[in-house]
This record gives sequence, C-alpha cells and structure tokens, in this order.
Amino acid sequence: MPALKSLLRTPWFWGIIGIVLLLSLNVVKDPTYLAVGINPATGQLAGNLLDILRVSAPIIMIALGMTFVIATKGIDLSVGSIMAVGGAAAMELLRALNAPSSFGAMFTAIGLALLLGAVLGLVNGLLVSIVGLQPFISTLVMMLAARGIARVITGGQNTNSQNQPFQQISNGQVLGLPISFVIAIAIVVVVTVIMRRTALGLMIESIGVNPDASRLAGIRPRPILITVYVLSGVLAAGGGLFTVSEVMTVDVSGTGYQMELDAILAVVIGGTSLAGGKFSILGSTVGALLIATLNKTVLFLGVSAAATPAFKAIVIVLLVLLQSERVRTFVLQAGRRRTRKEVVA
Amino acid sequence: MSTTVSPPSPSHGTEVPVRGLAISRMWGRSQSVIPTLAAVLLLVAMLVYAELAYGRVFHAGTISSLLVSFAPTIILAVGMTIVILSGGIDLSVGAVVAFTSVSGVMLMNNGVNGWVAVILMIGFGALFGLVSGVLIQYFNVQPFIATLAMMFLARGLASILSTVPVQAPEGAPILALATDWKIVDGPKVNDFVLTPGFFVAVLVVVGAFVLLHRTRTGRTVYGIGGAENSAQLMGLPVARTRVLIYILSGALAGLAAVVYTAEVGGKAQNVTGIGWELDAIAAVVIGGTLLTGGAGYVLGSVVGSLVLAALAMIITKDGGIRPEYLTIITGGILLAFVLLQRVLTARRRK
Amino acid sequence: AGGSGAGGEGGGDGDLTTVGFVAVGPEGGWRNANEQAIKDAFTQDAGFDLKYAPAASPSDQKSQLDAFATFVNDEVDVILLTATEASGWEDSLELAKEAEIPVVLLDRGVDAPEDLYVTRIAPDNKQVAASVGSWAVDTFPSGAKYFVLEGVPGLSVVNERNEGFDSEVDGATGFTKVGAQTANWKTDEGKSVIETVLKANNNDIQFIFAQNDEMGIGAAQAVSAAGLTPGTDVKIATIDGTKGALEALSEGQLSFVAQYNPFFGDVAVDAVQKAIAGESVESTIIVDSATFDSPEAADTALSEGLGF
Amino acid sequence: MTESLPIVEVRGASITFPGVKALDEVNFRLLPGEVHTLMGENGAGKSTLIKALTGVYQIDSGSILIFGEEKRLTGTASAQAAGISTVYQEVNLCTNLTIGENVMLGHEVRGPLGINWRATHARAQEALTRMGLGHLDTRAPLSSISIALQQLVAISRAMVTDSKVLILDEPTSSLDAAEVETLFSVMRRLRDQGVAILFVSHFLDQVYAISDRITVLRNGGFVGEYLTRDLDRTQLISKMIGKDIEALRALGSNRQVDARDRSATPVYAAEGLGRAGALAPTDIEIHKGEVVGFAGLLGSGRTELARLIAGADRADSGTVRLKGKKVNVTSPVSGLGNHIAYSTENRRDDGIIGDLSIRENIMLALQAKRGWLRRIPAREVDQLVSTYMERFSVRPNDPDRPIRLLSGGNQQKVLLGRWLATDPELLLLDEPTRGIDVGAKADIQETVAELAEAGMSVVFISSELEEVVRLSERIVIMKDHEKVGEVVNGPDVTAERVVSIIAAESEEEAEAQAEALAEGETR
Ligand SMILES: Nc1ncnc2c1ncn2[C@@H]1O[C@H](COP(=O)(O)OP(=O)(O)OP(=O)(O)O)[C@@H](O)[C@H]1O
Ligand SMILES: Nc1ncnc2c1ncn2[C@@H]1O[C@H](COP(=O)(O)OP(=O)(O)OP(=O)(O)O)[C@@H](O)[C@H]1O
Ligand SMILES: [Mg+2]
Ligand SMILES: [Mg+2]
Repeated sequence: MPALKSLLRTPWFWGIIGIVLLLSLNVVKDPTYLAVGINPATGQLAGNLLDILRVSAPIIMIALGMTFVIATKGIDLSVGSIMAVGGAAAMELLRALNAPSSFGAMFTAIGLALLLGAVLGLVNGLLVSIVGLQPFISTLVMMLAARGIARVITGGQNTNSQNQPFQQISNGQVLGLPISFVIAIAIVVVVTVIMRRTALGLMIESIGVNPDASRLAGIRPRPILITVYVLSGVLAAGGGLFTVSEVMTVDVSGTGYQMELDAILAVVIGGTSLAGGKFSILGSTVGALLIATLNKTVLFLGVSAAATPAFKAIVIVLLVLLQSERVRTFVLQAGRRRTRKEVVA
Repeated sequence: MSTTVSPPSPSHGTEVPVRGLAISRMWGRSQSVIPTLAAVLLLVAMLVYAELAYGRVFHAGTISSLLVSFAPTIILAVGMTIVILSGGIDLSVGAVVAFTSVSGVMLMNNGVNGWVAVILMIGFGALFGLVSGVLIQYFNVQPFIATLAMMFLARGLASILSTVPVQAPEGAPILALATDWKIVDGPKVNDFVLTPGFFVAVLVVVGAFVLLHRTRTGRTVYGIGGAENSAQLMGLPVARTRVLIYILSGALAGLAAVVYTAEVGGKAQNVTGIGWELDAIAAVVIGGTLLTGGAGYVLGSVVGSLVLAALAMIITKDGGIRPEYLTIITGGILLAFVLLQRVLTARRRK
Repeated sequence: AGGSGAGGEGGGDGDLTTVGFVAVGPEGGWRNANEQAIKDAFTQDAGFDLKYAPAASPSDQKSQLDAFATFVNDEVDVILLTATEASGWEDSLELAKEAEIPVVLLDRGVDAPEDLYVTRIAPDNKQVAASVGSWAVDTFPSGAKYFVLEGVPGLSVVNERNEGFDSEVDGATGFTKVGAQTANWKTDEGKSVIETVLKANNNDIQFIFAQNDEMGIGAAQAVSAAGLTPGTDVKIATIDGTKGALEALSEGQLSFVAQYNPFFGDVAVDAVQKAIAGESVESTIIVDSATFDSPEAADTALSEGLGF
Repeated sequence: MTESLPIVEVRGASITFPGVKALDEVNFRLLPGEVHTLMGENGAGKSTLIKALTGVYQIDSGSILIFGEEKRLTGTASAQAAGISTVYQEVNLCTNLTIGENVMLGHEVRGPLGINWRATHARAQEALTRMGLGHLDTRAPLSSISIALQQLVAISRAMVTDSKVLILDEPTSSLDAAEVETLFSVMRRLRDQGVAILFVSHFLDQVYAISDRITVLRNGGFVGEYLTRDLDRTQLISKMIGKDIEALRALGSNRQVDARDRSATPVYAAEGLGRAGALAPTDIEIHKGEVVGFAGLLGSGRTELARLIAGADRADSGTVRLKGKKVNVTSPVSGLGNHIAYSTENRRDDGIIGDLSIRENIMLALQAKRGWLRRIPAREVDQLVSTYMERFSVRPNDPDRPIRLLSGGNQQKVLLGRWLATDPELLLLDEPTRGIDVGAKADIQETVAELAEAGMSVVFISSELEEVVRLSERIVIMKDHEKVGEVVNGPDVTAERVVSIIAAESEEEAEAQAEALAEGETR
C-alpha cells in the first residue's frame, strides 16, 4: 500500500498512465494498432509503436537538456531554433561534401551541428550567468536569433542533401528499434550516470533551490549554469539532426518550430518543477514519450487539423489535474478529505 | 534578563533609511522606477534616431498610425503586466484573441445583437482566464503550463469554429470602434487621427494603473509577486486575487480582440495573434517589469509596446533588410535593449 | 514637414522611384524565389529604390498592416503588397488612396473593391489546384482513395487550394477523401502524417495531394518506408515547383507537380511603370503556371532552370 | 488576574505531517489581558500550534474555540477576520514593497480615489513610532533595512488592526535589548487594554520578564499549563526537556581564565580588510584554538566583517595571511578551500537549500569543496550525516526529509553539521544560537568550546552578549561598521563593561575604555 501510494505521488507515473490511455484509444479504433510486423519491402520491423519511438527521439533530446535548465530555475526557449541551426548546418555541409555514402561526411556534419549547438548554448549560458539576464529573455532572444542563423546558413532555402549513413540515423533500425531512439536512450543513460555518479546533479538542484545559499556553500554557480545551457544547446542540435535525418531536408522556418513548448511540457509532466530544484530525467523521458504518443494518436484517430490543438489541450489539462495534490487527495481518500498547502513560514 | 547590547541612541547603522535625508530618500524610492525610466529614454533615443535617419517620424500620420495600430498590443501588455507582476505568465493571450474574435464575429453573423456579442467576446476571454486561474490557484498547476494548455485550447476551438476568415455584418457596432476621429487635418495623410479603439486602450491603461496603485487588490498583486507565502501569511486574499488576475488578463485579451477586429474591418480569423503573447511579454520586460514578479509598472509596458512599434517602423523604413536576418536583428535589438537597461540600472546594486 | 530622408515624395534619391514592398518574408522555397525575383526586378539600375518589409511571421497580418501604414506615411511612390491574408485590408487601401499612392498586389489577393488597387499580379491558386484535381481525375478514371496534406489551417492559400482542387474532384466518380491533416508546410511533418495515415488505413490510399512541395516530398518518403512504391502504389501530386520537387518528380517519387510560378518581377515592373505614368492596367494579371506530369517533363524543366 | 472566559481555546488538537506527529492532543487557552508564553524545545510544535491557530494548517482532530465558539479556520484571512494578528517566526513580509506598504498591506486607508497613500503612510508611521521606529522612512523599500528591523516592522504590522489576540512567534530572536524593552512595553500596554498575547521565545529571562502564564509542549505533546510565578526556571527547563538540567548548568565555560600565547603566527591575520560602504578597513588576528567573539549593536558590521573574512563578500582593500602565507579570499569557494567556513545569520535565505534533504544539506559544502567530479561515496556520506545528526540530536531523525520541513532550530543544527563536515580551521558562526532552545544552545556552546579545544579557531557572533563573554577568549568590538576595540577576556570583563565600551560617546573614549579593561586584565 505505501508503495502504491508513493507510486501515485510520482509524477511520471501519471505520464505512463497517459500513454497507456492514449494507446488504448488507438486500439479501440483499430485492434491491430499495437501489432508489430516485418515490412517485406524494407526487411525492417514496422508498427505504430516503433513510429512513436522514432518520433520521440528528438523530443527526448531537447527535453533532457531542458530538464537541467529548468532545474536551475531557468528556461530555454531557444531549443527549437537551435534544432533548425543544427539541421541546417548538417544539410548544408552534406550537400557541399556531396558524398552520398561517406561515414566521414556524416561525422563531420554531426560534429559541426553539435559544435554550433554548443556555441549557441554557450551564448545563452554567458548571458544568464555572467551578464545576469533573465533566462526567459536571454533564450527568447536566442530563439529569434538562432532561427535567423539557420536561415542564413542555408541562404533561406530548405536545403536537402544525400548521405546514406546519415539518413539511417532516423530511418534505420538496430535490434528492431529505430536507431535514433536507441541513440537518444543511450544519451539519456550516459547523462543520467554523469549527473548521478558525480555531484553535478546535486549541484544543479542546489542552485535551482537556493542560489545564494549554494554560493555560500562553495558551489560556483557560473560554470554550472554555463554547462547546463551548453548541454541544452548540444542536445537540441542533436535533436535537430534526428529531425532532418528523417527526410534529409531542413526546413529553416519549420524545423523545431515551437518544439520548446513540447520540451517544457515533457519536463513538467515528468515532475520537474518550473520553480527549479529536484529534477527527474526518467520523468522527462516519459514526458517526451507521452508527447510523441499524443502527436501520433491525433494523426491515427484522424482528429481534424483544426481540432488538434484543442485535443492536445484537453490531454494536458487532464494530466496536470491528475498530478495535482488536490485531485490526488480527493481520489485517494475521498472519505478523509483534507488538503494542506505547505506554507514555508 | 540577559544582557544584550542596548543602544545608546537609535542608530542602526548608516544604511537604514532615515526620514529627512531628502536626496537619499528620493534615491531609495526611485530605484524601482529606474528600469522604466531607462525604457522611456531609449524609446526617445530610437525615435530621434529614426527621425534623423529616415524622416517622417514626428509626423502626425506616423504617430497616429503607431498609436492606433498598437492599441491591441498595449491592451495585451497591460494584462500581461498584471500577470507578470504577480509572478505568473499568460501564454494564452494570442490564442484567446483568435478565439474571441472568431466566436464574436460568428455570433454577430448569427443574429446576436452586436453589443451583446462584444460583451460576450470579453466574457469568453475572461472564461479562459478563469480556467487558467483555477488550475493555477487550486490545482497547483504552474502558470506556464496552465496557460500553455489554454493557448492550445483557444487556438483549437477557434479553428474548429472556422478555418476561413469570418466577416462581421455590415454596420455591426463593433466597427464603430475603428471610426477615424480626425483631430488635426493635415495635408494628404498627414492627419492626426485617433480611433475609439485607441481611447479604449488609454482607459485600460488608466484603469490598470488605478487598480495596481490605488486598490488593495492591486497591492495584493505586488505582494503575491514579491513573496507569495508572505502574502498568504499576511492574510491577503491570495487565492481570490490570483484567479482575478488571470480573469482580467483573459478579459483584456478579449477586449484586445474587439479592438483589433474593429481595426481590420470586422474580420476575424483563427490564425490571428500567433506569437502575440511573446510580443506582450517582450513589451513588459522592456518596460522594466521583472519576470520574477513583484516589481514594475504598467506604464512601462506601454512604453515597451511603443518600443516594439518603433522597432518595426525602423525596420520598415530602412527597407534594406534581408529576410533571413530579420529575426536576428529583432533579437539583437531586443538584447541590446535589455543590456542597455541593465547597464543603466547597474548602479542600483552596489 | 516631411521631405527629409528617403521617403520624401520620391525625390530623395535623385530620380529613383521609391517602392515600398510589404512582403511575407521567409516562408519557404517558393516565397524566397518570388521575393527574390521582385528584388531582382526593382533594382536601382531600373530606376527603383525598393524598400522591403517582411512580416514578423508568415501568418502575421498585423505587422503587414503596420508596415503598410508606415509606407503610406512616408508617402512612397508605389506600394507592392503580398498580403498574408486576403481580408482586412480595406481601410489601409483607402488610406493609400487618400495619399495618392498606387498599390500593386503581388501573389495573394485582397477582399476589397477593385478601385482601391491598381492590379493583382499572381498565378491563380484555385486554377493551379484545379490543375492538380483534373490531373487526378484523368489519372484515376475509376477513382481513388485520397488524402490531403494541408498547410497551416486557416490561411487563405490553404482555403483556395482546397477550393480549386475540390472543384475538380468533388463529384468525380470513385473519389473518396480518406482525410485531411495539416503538416504545417513541413517535410518531416508530412512524412509523419502520411506514415500514420497509411497505417491507420492499411495502406489503402492511392493518391495524396500535398498543398506544397515540401510536404509532398515528406509524404513520398513515408510511402517508401511503408514498403510501397511512390508513383505506382501511391501517387503524389504537389503544388509549387521547387527544384527539390522537380528532382523528386524526375526520380519518380512524385507523380505530378503543378508549378506556382514565382517569376513575375518583370510583369510587376511593367505594371508599376504604367501605374505611375497614369496608364490603365488590367485589374488582374494572371501569371501563367506550367504543370509537370512526368520524369521527362521534370528533366526538361530542370534543364531550363525552371526550378527554384 | 481573574479567570475569565478564554478568547482562544484549543482542545485536543493534533496535526500529523507525513512521518511526524507535530501536534498530539494539545490543549491551550489564551485569556484576555494576559501574556501567555509557549515553551518547548526546537521542533516541539510551537510554530505548528500557532499556524493551526491562524488557519495556515488545519487540525486533524480536536477543536479550536474562539470566544467560546467552535471555529474552522480555513486560512490566515479568516483568522484575521476573527481578530487574530500574527507575527510568524521567520519574517514574512514582502521585500519588494516599501516599509509603509508592508505595515499597511491589506489595511490601506481608502478614500474616494482608492487608496489614500498619504494617510496610509501616516498610519504606518504611527504604528512604527509606537514600536520605537519613528525614524524609519515609510516610503523606503523594506529590503533596505536589516532583518532585525524587518522583524520590528512585522510586529508593527500586527498592531495596525485592533486585534483581540496577538501572536508573536519568537519575535525577539533578532532584537537587541533596547528593542526588546520597547516591544515589551508595547506588549504590556496592549495587555492592559485587554489584548490576549501569545508569545514564543527561547530566552528564559524574557519569558519571566513578560509572561503571566506558560504552556509547555514537548515533542508535539502537551506537558502542562502553569502560572509563571509558580514555576521556577529549573522546573521549567526540566518540563521542556523532560529531564534534569543539572547537566546543562555545568556549561563548560571557564574560557575567561584562559591565557593564550599569542606570539605564534596567527591562523588568520588581516590588515586593513575593508569594503566601501560596508566596513571600514580593519585589522584582525585569530589564533589557533581561539574563540573570538564579535560584539556590537545590530548593524554594527559584525556580519560584514565575518563575510569578508570568509569571502562571502569580496573585500576591496586589505591583505590576508593564513598561517603567515599571503592569500586572496575572494569567494566562498576560496574561503572553504582555505579552511574557512561561514555559517550565515540568515538561515532561510542564505543557509538552507530548502528542497534538498538533510543528508544533501550536510554534505553539500564538503562536496563543493571536493569538486563536482568526485562524488563523496555513499558510505562516507552516511557516516557524516549520522555523526552530525546524532551530535546535535536533529529531529526528526530522518536524513531524507527535506530540510525546509524542519523546525527553525533543527535547521540551524543541520547547517552547523554542514560547516563542520568541511573540516574548517576557522569557523565563523554568525548568530548560531538564534532561535535555538536552551538545550540545543548549550549543545552548541559546548561544541564551540570542544572545537576550540581540539584546535579549531572560532569566530562567534551573537547578539546575546553574555554568551559572547562566556564563550570567547577575545572580544572584538564593532560599532558603525568599524572595529572600535578589542578586549582579551578575563574575570574583569563583563557584558556590562563591553556595553559601556560600545556606548562610549567617541572612538577615543571607546579605545581608552578598552585599553583600561585590557590593562586591568594584565595586572
Ligand atoms: N510543513 C511541514 N511538513 C512536515 N513537517 C513539518 C512541517 N512543519 C513543521 N514540521 C515538523 O513539525 C515539528 C514541529 O515543528 P515546529 O516548527 O512547530 O517547531 P517549533 O516548536 O516551532 O520549533 P523551533 O523552536 O525550532 O521553531 C518538527 O518536527 C518539524 O520538522
Ligand atoms: N548580505 C548582505 N547584503 C547586503 N547588505 C548587507 C548584508 N548583510 C548585512 N548588510 C548590511 O550591512 C550593514 C551591516 O550589518 P551587519 O549585518 O554586518 O551587522 P551586524 O553587526 O552583524 O548586525 P546584525 O546583528 O543585524 O547581523 C547593515 O546595514 C546591513 O543592511
Ligand atoms: Mg518555531
Ligand atoms: Mg549580523
């Protein structure tokens, strides 16, 4: 019973419930929804679930970066635009190299994109930590600027290119799973290990809860803030790579457009508070999967384009309601009703 | 009793604000006004620069277009200021403008009395605000998320209502809001023309100023933004006020929709207002209000809106911008703005 | 008053004609090509000083209204307007009329009396979309199950392209609309939408109408990924005629590309010069657009540099 | 006093937080015209009871009666409507507003044009004047005054309304004697007007000076209600801690006879250490194993000096030598790196990391010192945590509880553990005993003595001068952001004499007095 109770208190638990409910909706529409089969033409596993995993990869990446930014009481509105920068750089470079099957070209493109992401993240980090601007504004500026940078990189064109290995990132499979998803999960694991095996995670949380006290306790806030924004920038560029690898085209106005909102939603659904402090990487990953499931469900159910945002809104509201203490208390102990807002006096 | 130090005179160190030191007193009080003053200064600088570089800025036609066309932005910025002062944010305003304008015009087309429809538009806006407010206050949903959900909802409902533009019937009362009132009739278009919509914005600004500075509710807004727990413990009506803040923001979004719809000749559309929430937030920030809440002025946000207007005007007047660079330049100027403001206010901290 | 600076009565910069261009800005390949064509036509050598004012975002009418007002107040000689939205322009146009500034509409039209502007120069959206429709009717004599990939819901282009397409397809025998979804003009969303739509319909779709090239290219990839062959199992038709689409057509990924001709800078210069000279101009100038329905046609078009 | 009908009565109230029974069947009565003190150790449940009375928390069982009528208090506003005004333990005001606004928030004077600010500020001024704060500018931002003054402002605020009940949770913990005296005279006046006052303090002297009746809580439970005159201090303390207090009495302080050899190279030596606007250039030396007390009025610059020594603020003048070696201590990081630890006076804002657990709060500074790469092994952390939690008997004994859920006193203990864990050579304790119960206070004093014995140098800052005098070997006297003298402790040195140095009219006089005292010592 206590285990169940604590599970109910875990925000990502509700994320999983949400995913299950959405999948059930799809199954109701089509009982074979969950079926996974082999596509005879491509020899790959195919199924709706695999599609969900694949499209979740970029969201997982940006949600992961966003998690740490939010844990420091910040926010990164620029991830969507940085995705476009990463994608634009990769496409433009691959097009210039014109090496349709070269692994070298792929790695160069990836390296360039990640580097650009790091640089833009660094600018965010410097603005927030050294100049002391509010994260919302710093990254809002970067959101505008990076979108422009993506356009400048391609000269305003929606550049496409050809490179077989690069295309495989989002279109290939390993162990029956989409490669991009496997890479994303590997990155999640690596980052989790770094955060929890070192004290970086603790320090990020500490700064997020109380920056003044953390400074007095000997934590240097600046390098940590910079690290967090650089990480977010790099992961966003990575997310951009996944996105452009899908179709080998960058859409400088569309790639990553408003994806920052998806990332923030994923993080919050995963239980990391926008007020900073404790973060949950697992939660954000579940959140990202939920967003991907939601996007795909809308398509599968054939919800009209017009109604899509409303449908999303309803799902979000239901989820946050389920997560709220008030509703939970009401559900858990309908008899013994009592709510107590913690007031830290 | 235990001997603690007893002071021979009421001297509490030099930094204690003591009555009578006029200059230091003024300084101490003016601190929170400085960012707003900086914004005013920068606005004037921008306008003067534009006049020198391109001409026709201090020109009756230009000024009246600026004022009239930015009336909806100003109304939104006012609502956003109140929300941000309380430490929250409202991302839904742009979408609420879309929903209220589409629904309002459709009501008019379906025979609902024009004025009633206008009232309903404001009412629908308030309803979205109410939902956000309740989610935030009673279900502990973070404002960013609650209002994001309302943004999706309002945009979605607007699209469900109609994905084609709807047009208010000929002679609908809402159109009266865009009547041109020629105040100075100059040659050609060099007239000083204002519309009732502009005066609505002025009334909203005045009303918000009075609300924030002359009512207990307004002071509670600042209290919540400064320290919510303290406000709660001080016995202020936090819950009621917060819900009210979001209702107000929603209602003002509805009002902005009314003014904007009138401005474009009674046409309403589901794609209206995309990104307006960011404009409103930018205006508030440029106007010197802290995003963390508790400090700022509604008049600053008006200045912030005008700064955005002036910026757009300069870009248009220059006319030489490459489209790829547009957002880079907008972002760069926004950055330069907050940086300058920061430099100007740096002396606030020792 | 006035007079100083570039805006003054066209006399500021020698004898150049000041042209204010209220544009849409970065939206996609088509828009880039079109606006570049305008810029290339209205050069200083040709006697123009072009002031280019892109919208804050491709669907933001308000920033266009503001730019328009600024040009009117600056009393430029001519205003070129590519309206993001057809409606809502009447007051602005009246203001320009009061200021005696001729307005030439490019690409998108406006819902306003014709006496408020000189002319509208554009390919016809409805006509172009109708060409897709009639091709589809011809190609699928016994009908088809089809799906429409739409742009951002609510834009007038989207509505017009739907209208044009439907005018041919509605009532044609055997045509069943499986559904329509927005992919927001984007390639990756186009792929994602079609991928799921195919699964939801057990691959039982024969035809996809993509309202722009980008979405169509994404759709083609989804079709391939589902193990189907584009062009054989599922035919895809798109509108615009970008280089990428022509290449895809040449490779057989797409089956039909209806060009939406962006190259009408010279026509615009001509109209503007006539307007200034006080000569009469036709109230609509339709720019002819080609259609390409085979790999060969695509190759020819590419070699003629028709792609953009 | 005649036993009249209680204004407020609590019967068998219980409150349970996840894992803690904060109140367990507590009874409490507050009579009109009395000052009633609530006593108990840290975490006994005093603040919780108060919050139950003021509607912040709802009780799980039991009942609250106001004027004999059972009431369900649903929020602070409803308590205020019922005539209960409260000053909570930690200052709860809005620092973004002006002093006057804070005093009047929610009670602004309104005219036909909305709030009448002139009248509002005038009433605020009146309220402040009653608290002896007439010199404050009501239009200045609250953030411009010290925590102590803020506390007084909070009290002024509680007196703006004509409340029948006034609740003061540790109002005196940051006040100096004169301010306490002003407060008490106001309290007496209100009491005589029939206001019922509930008072919490850990200062026994104050309790006996002001209160008529005492209710003692222990571990959330109700111990009893007593007339102050019937209960002597020994009895009171043993009721609070539940055991005999002789152990406490034998507080190890014979430091006053300690004669230390100060010829060796000092552990810490600063010359001309200062910071414009905060502290005039100061020379100071601290030797190994020495306890140095900083004495001075509120706002005299004790905290500033400590912060400069620790690197919490950056000095803009002066040279610092550690064991003879010149170093730059410019940040808390370099301070900790040089084995200097600083425990702040502002526990809530600069001390605790609220959402982190006790465990994380204890290990944080040590971890920061070791760098983020080398995470302290779990076993070492467990050991550290259990060591310090036991040493200071932190309650509740659950290292995974977020620290913000601890009572004020227990938070202080955890923080002390944090600093000791970094193994400092110089430990600066700024008001470490503020808001701490007698038992814990004794523990901390004892710890300080032990640490010094073991060779650590300690700077001890406290507004309670007797504590400083009892504990320190040397006393640095501060005034108006300047060091005005230094006294080596000795039998002649008493709190009163230190006060007279501080109170000296001029700097020369202060120096002369300090010298006289020092000579008296050598003779
Ligand atoms: N919001 C809360 N959630 C969980 N536990 C709490 C909360 N508030 C207080 N507690 C616990 O309740 C107990 C009583 O705390 P309370 O603050 O009432 O003590 P106190 O007597 O005021 O102590 P002090 O003298 O240190 O202020 C403590 O063990 C504390 O940890
Ligand atoms: N962290 C800080 N930041 C800014 N100003 C401070 C800070 N700490 C103290 N001050 C200011 O420095 C002045 C000196 O106060 P300080 O706190 O050093 O005195 P103190 O003797 O320690 O008194 P107290 O007992 O109030 O702490 C005060 O006026 C206070 O406002
Ligand atoms: Mg307490
Ligand atoms: Mg101090």
